[in-house]
Amino acid sequence: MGKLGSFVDHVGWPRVIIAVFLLLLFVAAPFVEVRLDASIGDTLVRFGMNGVLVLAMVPMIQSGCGLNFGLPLGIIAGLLGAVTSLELNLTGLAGFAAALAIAVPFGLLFGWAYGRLLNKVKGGEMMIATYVGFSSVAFMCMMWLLLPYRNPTMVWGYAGKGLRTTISVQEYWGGVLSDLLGIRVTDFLSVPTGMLLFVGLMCLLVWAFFHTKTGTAMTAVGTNPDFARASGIDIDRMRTLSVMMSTTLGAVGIIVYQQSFGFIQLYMGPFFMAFPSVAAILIGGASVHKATLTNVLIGTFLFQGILTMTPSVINSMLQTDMSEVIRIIVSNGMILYALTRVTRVNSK
Amino acid sequence: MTTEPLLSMEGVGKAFYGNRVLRDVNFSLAPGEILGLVGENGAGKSTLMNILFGMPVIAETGGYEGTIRFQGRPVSFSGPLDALDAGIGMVHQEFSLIPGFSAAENIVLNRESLKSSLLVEVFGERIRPVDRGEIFRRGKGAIEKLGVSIGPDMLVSEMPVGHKQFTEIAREIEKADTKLLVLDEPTAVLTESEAAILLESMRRLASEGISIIFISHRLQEIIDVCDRYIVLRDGEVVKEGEAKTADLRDIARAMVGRSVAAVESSGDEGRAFGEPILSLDRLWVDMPGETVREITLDVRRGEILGIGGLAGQGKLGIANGIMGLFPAGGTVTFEGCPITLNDPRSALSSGIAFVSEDRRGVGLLLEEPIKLNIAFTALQMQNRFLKKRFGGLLTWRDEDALDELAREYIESLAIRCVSGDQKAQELSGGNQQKVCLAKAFAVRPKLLFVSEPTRGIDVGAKKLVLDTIRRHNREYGTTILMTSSELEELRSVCDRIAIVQEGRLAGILPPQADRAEFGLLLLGATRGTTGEVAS
Amino acid sequence: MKKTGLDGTFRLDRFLLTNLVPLLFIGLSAVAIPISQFSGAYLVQEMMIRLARNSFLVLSLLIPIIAGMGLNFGMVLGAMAGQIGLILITDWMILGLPGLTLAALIATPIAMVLGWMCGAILNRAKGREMVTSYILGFFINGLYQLVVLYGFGKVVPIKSADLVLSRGFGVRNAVNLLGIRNCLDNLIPLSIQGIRVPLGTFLVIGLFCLFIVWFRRTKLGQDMRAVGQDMDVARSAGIPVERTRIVSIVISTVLAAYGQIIFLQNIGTMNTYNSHEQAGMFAIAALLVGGASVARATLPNVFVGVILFHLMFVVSPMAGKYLIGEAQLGEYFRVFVSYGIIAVSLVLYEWRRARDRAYARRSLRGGEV
Amino acid sequence: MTAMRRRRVVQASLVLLLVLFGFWLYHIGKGFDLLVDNKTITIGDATYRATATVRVSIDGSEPLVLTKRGRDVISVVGYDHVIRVEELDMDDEVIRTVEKSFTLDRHSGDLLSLPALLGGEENWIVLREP
Repeated sequence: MGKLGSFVDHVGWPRVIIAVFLLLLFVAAPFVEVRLDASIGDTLVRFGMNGVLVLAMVPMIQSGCGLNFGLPLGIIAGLLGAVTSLELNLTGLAGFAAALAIAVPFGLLFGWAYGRLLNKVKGGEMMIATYVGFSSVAFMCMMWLLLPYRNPTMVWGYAGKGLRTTISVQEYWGGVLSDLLGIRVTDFLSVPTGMLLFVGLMCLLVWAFFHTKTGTAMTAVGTNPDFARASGIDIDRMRTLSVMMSTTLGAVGIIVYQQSFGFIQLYMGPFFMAFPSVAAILIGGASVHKATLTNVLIGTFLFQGILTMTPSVINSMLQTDMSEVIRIIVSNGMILYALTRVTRVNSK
Repeated sequence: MTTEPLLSMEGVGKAFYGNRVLRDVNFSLAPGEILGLVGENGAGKSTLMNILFGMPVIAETGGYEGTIRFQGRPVSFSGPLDALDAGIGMVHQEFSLIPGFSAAENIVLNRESLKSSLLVEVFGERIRPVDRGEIFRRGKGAIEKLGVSIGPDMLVSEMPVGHKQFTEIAREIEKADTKLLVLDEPTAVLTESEAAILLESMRRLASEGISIIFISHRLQEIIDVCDRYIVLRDGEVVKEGEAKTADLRDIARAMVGRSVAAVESSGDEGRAFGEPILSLDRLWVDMPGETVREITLDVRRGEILGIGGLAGQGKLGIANGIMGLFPAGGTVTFEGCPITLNDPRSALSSGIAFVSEDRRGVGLLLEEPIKLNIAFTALQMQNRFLKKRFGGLLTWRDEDALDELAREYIESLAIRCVSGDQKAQELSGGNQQKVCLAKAFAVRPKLLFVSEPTRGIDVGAKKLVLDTIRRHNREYGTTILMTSSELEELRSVCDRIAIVQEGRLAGILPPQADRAEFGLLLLGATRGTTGEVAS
Repeated sequence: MKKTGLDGTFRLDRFLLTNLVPLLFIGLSAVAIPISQFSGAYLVQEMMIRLARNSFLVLSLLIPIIAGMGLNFGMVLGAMAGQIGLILITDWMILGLPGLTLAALIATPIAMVLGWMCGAILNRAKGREMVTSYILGFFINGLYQLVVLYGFGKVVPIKSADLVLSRGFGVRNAVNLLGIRNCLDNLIPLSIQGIRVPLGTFLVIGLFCLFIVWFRRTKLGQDMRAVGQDMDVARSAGIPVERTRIVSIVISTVLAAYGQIIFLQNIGTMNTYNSHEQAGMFAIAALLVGGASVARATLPNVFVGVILFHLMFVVSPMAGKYLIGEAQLGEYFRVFVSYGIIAVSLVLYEWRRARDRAYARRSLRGGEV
Repeated sequence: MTAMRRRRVVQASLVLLLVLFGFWLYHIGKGFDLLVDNKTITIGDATYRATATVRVSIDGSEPLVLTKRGRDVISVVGYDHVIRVEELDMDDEVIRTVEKSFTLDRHSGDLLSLPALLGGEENWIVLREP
């Protein structure tokens, strides 16, 4: 009992409950005639789609900037890349690569400005990040109307200008990663190998970064800024760098997401996208000031697993679609838990 | 006037986890009497006050011995609010004032005069409106009682420091039945003229029958204002007497002296040192609580220079300022080159290392492994323990080199741990301190600042740490500036000891100097004659 | 934060800095109003309506600011409580002022419980109250949906077929509040030169302003100010800090519930699953536009803010249409402004706080430097 | 402690008062949508024929004219009401006027059968079949 208790204490109640809940869902699935292979397939796909977006949380958390509620900023950079790639009529992997190539500089630029801002407001990052994210999304809503994109598949037919709310990428680079080296296991389960490999590659890059000199310094800034300063590290520079990384990863993440999803969602689309990612990494065991790649992988799997399984299993059981409500309660409950826990550690 | 004492302590003692900090303290205080309480930091003054006020920390650690009588009855308060109710007030060193409130509002804080209201029956006492006129009147009365002129509606945030101090005291005496007032170093933040007004106020209050316990490091003030004094050292009353007949030198000696045998000498008297390696010229450092006002000092190559002084006098600010951790000014020259202040890289890259007094706050990455802690500064500042990859595109942490380094220091400093991969927070205080030292040694510094190296670690570890410092000095010729509150520790390790008082250099003494000399410097009793003492 | 410097002279730069946001809005409106081609009478009427509609919600934010807990993003909890009251009275068909009052009566205990919970949670997240209360709003929104979408009609009996979804439980997305529509606004009919004045609502708002003025002078208000400025000092003086903070949130939540009820009686229909979310954001944005900061807000801030914010809100779509030929652009612009203003205010607040801290530190250095 | 106790009593009675106030609000604010119906109806074993056009108003509201087989809705607030029915001839002249006060409750129906009322039926307020 004591061992179990300390294990639960170590992992945290919410995570244990969520993991057990997910397990139960998988166990229950066959009984309510939900195909297990389809569920696993869906979970894998969604894991791949969201993996990089969740990964985008890591640098900022590690450098002590808190949870990146400003992820929409990175997503906007990604959208710019995606839309521009479409405008250039690039297809296949080339189109995807072009989208990345265009998105990354935007991500770096936005991240730099955003990082500079966050350095001025140390201690209040999270709330400001949220609203910077929101207002940048609203600002881009105007820009999507005004920017001179002309590709007829993207703009409103009647006006000939102004981007549509959703743009299909199927004709261009939809599924280029997901279908790459795809393995078909059953009729309902195929592994999106390419996408998973890409997520793996991104994780590897982040892992490698945190083993370099700069990465070590960044971790130190997050763990103990006073220590870092005493060791001659420019804290503001490290923080800005981490924000640039997070923002750029967000940009890459949304493009991966879009190629699997098949659509680009503009306007208010990116609005609430930060919350699932924040929730996922917290479910994975990260705290407001410490996150590892394991947190990313476990968290994305658990969270996306629940999102996939609740609609199918719960709906079959209760004949009611409660998945949306469960999503809201689980994700926000998780964030709330993390926010109230961290201060207890700090205030000792 | 009755002859019955207002407060008496009989055989009061206290031990924290077997560590005795207070032993058999006896004294009594008559109504209207002012008692001066003198002692070094850690002599037991604050523990004594904590016992008097029934602070929770005392009860949590097993209570205390002896009896406290207040107005003839044995008392045991269950917290400061309880003590306040009985008529004992305390003015702390840190101000406890609401900045946006007026003086009057602060004076009556949480004891406001209230108007009656029918809503009380529904929403409780706190719904009653505050009677501003009455508050103003009460605040004014309390301020007048002190004999100072502060507008009762002046905002605290706009007050000079002295006014804040008076507002605090006014708050304590405004309480209807305050009979005993404890003032903890009230004059430390005051200018001389303000301090004089405060002493005058204290006499006024005493003449009205309020007893005062006055804690101060300024001995002259104690002699000026008190009726009697007691000196605490190592938890015991070592001296007490009438203030009028007291001698500064005697008190200083009593305060600093040790009952244990003579200091273990460093054994290297008459060591010869080279030219100055570090020169401070009118250095000031804005470190909260440890302000350095103006220090000019030369450190010679190869020596261990001790920096002593009472807490809050600024000794810790010197190292922190030079290392760029707090805003500083003045000139610092190291090996003939000026150090850029306010930039940690400047000092670090010149070959100066620092072991911070704030081990857990500044010294360590608690959640990271020991090996990373040790190597961190060397890695960041000197690009050591790195591997180049992809033709220099990536600078990779060399884990093998880190392991090797950790093994080396774990062995040489006898750090008790499982391996270099263990997290720093899992170590004991003494071993954490060794990791901090290892981190500093790893950069192979020419000059090393060590602040409070033995704070919070047990006796056995203390000796190990001090030996390590001394050995490093002898073996590598590293110049060391060691800052410590424990004078005996400095006397056992250092070649010279500089005493800092009120942010200024009070004097430099050899470790063998008479303890009264140290005492006088610590207490600032010889200000103005520093040149003579230092020579 | 006075308009005068310490030396007593008027400092223009300081005045501009502290009133940056309202001035910006006045400038914006001055440009946009002529472009939008709205008549003066129309705008006055609109502002009248919107003052009545929104002021109470904005006012509910004041008390937590006094207690130093920042902008109470958790006020959506109160809005939800108010909506539950409104759903119930609509189902019971309680009309007019009695219905409105009953809705408030039902909402009160719900809001008190939610507020208490919110306060207790915020006490565990000191220093990050805003982001916590913000997330808490989302979290409770999940619970609210659980109750309203699944509980109502199953656990709580709902008879009215107009309210319940066709599947037999859960409240419809839009609830018609015809029964209580404008019942407070039109309680005392008054029209000045063709402009209808919702006098009843203004009276309630006026009463509430008096309440705030009075409340600040009570012992509880005094304690809240103390807690808001320095929690540790307040605690050492024996003020029950945690309790005081909880009470401030409870009051705010209850008032937000009333505010939401007043808001919806003016609108006349309720968007069951969205009305409350917008309530929080618009109220906070309006308060900030009025020149309030995270740490300081006054009654004039509220009214100036409501007028300026909603002036921009009304004007911008039309201005967008005439300027660029896209009404949609104006729509997005006002969304951008709403969020942007909150972002800017938060940044200014944190930035000023950092600067003040540095300044306070410098002043410690004493006269030698 | 008596002050505390008195306070508890005051608080409890205030809560009680508020609850009662709630019930009272419910009572005075309860609205009904009443169907006024001028159709032939059978209640028990009596049948009441709709014979003429009627003008009907409740609590002095704007009168409503219902022809034979006509039906309309009148919204009322509260439980106690007075209905005034005027039977009209071909020339819209009032033949006779019936005024009757009635009390609704939660279980009473909302269908007011005017022929039944004019015919003197006791239970002229009918609970509709669901």
